[in-house]
Amino acid sequence: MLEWLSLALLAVGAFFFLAGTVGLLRFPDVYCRLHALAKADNLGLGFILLGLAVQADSLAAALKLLLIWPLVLAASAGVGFAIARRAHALGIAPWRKEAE
Amino acid sequence: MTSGLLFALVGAALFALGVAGVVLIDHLLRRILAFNLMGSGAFLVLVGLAQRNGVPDPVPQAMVLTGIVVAVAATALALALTRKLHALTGRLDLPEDADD
Amino acid sequence: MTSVFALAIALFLLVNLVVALLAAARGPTPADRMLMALLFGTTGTAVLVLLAAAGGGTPLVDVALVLALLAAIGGIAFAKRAWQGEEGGDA
Amino acid sequence: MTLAFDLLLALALLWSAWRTLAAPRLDRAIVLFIAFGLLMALAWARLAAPDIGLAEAAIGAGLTGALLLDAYGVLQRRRDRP
Repeated sequence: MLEWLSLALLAVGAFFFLAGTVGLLRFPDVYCRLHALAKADNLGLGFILLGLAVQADSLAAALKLLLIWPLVLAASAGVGFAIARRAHALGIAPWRKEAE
Repeated sequence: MTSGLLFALVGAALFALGVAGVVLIDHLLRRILAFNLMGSGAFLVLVGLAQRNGVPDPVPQAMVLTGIVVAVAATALALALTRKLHALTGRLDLPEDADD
Repeated sequence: MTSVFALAIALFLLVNLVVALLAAARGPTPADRMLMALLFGTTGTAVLVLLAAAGGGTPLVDVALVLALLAAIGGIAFAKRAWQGEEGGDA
Repeated sequence: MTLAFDLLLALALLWSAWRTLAAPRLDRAIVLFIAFGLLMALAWARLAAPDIGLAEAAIGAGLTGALLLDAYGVLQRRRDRP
């Protein structure tokens, strides 16, 4: 039972990584691509770490796996903020759908 | 073919690529990149060939660990010299020796 | 069974990473290519954790931790020091 | 499946190294070099050398990339305002 839960979580994480990559390739401007990158960072890695932690040998190993996740959250938030602010300072306008 | 042998072959190819880059490219920053690729190839050969019957040999691993740290120190020194050269002369390649 | 599945997911993520690498080599603006490098950092972390579960041993989890933290430094250095415009020149 | 993983990793290493040297623009070459350092960390993990992988992840993916990007930014700023 626990094994099936783990497999399902791993598959969901892999799906989010695929979605993040496709979004990074297809989205029109820097701000949208940052959004896609944050999805891959936070949800994809989070689900994969959760899927491996539910079948870890000991509580300490599971906690160590789950420790990676808040660190990645903090790092990704910092990088996303820095890049978006720099793009704004450089005067890159956000993408808008063309008015009909 | 074991993975050690495969990565040793890749390391040999990387070393050849790096040597070609160091010799043929004039731009100094690109030459530093080629130098780093060359070093990575040598490290891969050392560690890849040191696996006998699936048991890794610790001595080349310790040497490669030292080598990585030395490589990053050399890269930092080379970058500082490149910046100084650019500040003093405004060029990013080494002058040719005419009288030699 | 789980270790085989973990290895399969790791292989899938590596294919994902190679596709992103091919795209990063011809991205239109500097920011795109840097975001690709950041995506490599996260995907590499996931691959390392999966390899640790697939028989690589727990030390690989430490490598994944360090990679997760230090891949962000490149992004910060890019935003603060290197990014000069939409399409910077070749120095 | 392990062999497929190794082969794909080896091909990605060689391709990124070649594109690093052949890229037409310098910032592209630096980003590809950062990706190359990351792939090297994965290769060390496959070679059962996690201690080298630790050093490579810290230095190859983090420190060297930041140094190169910093030098690139300085050179570009100096070229824009001579």
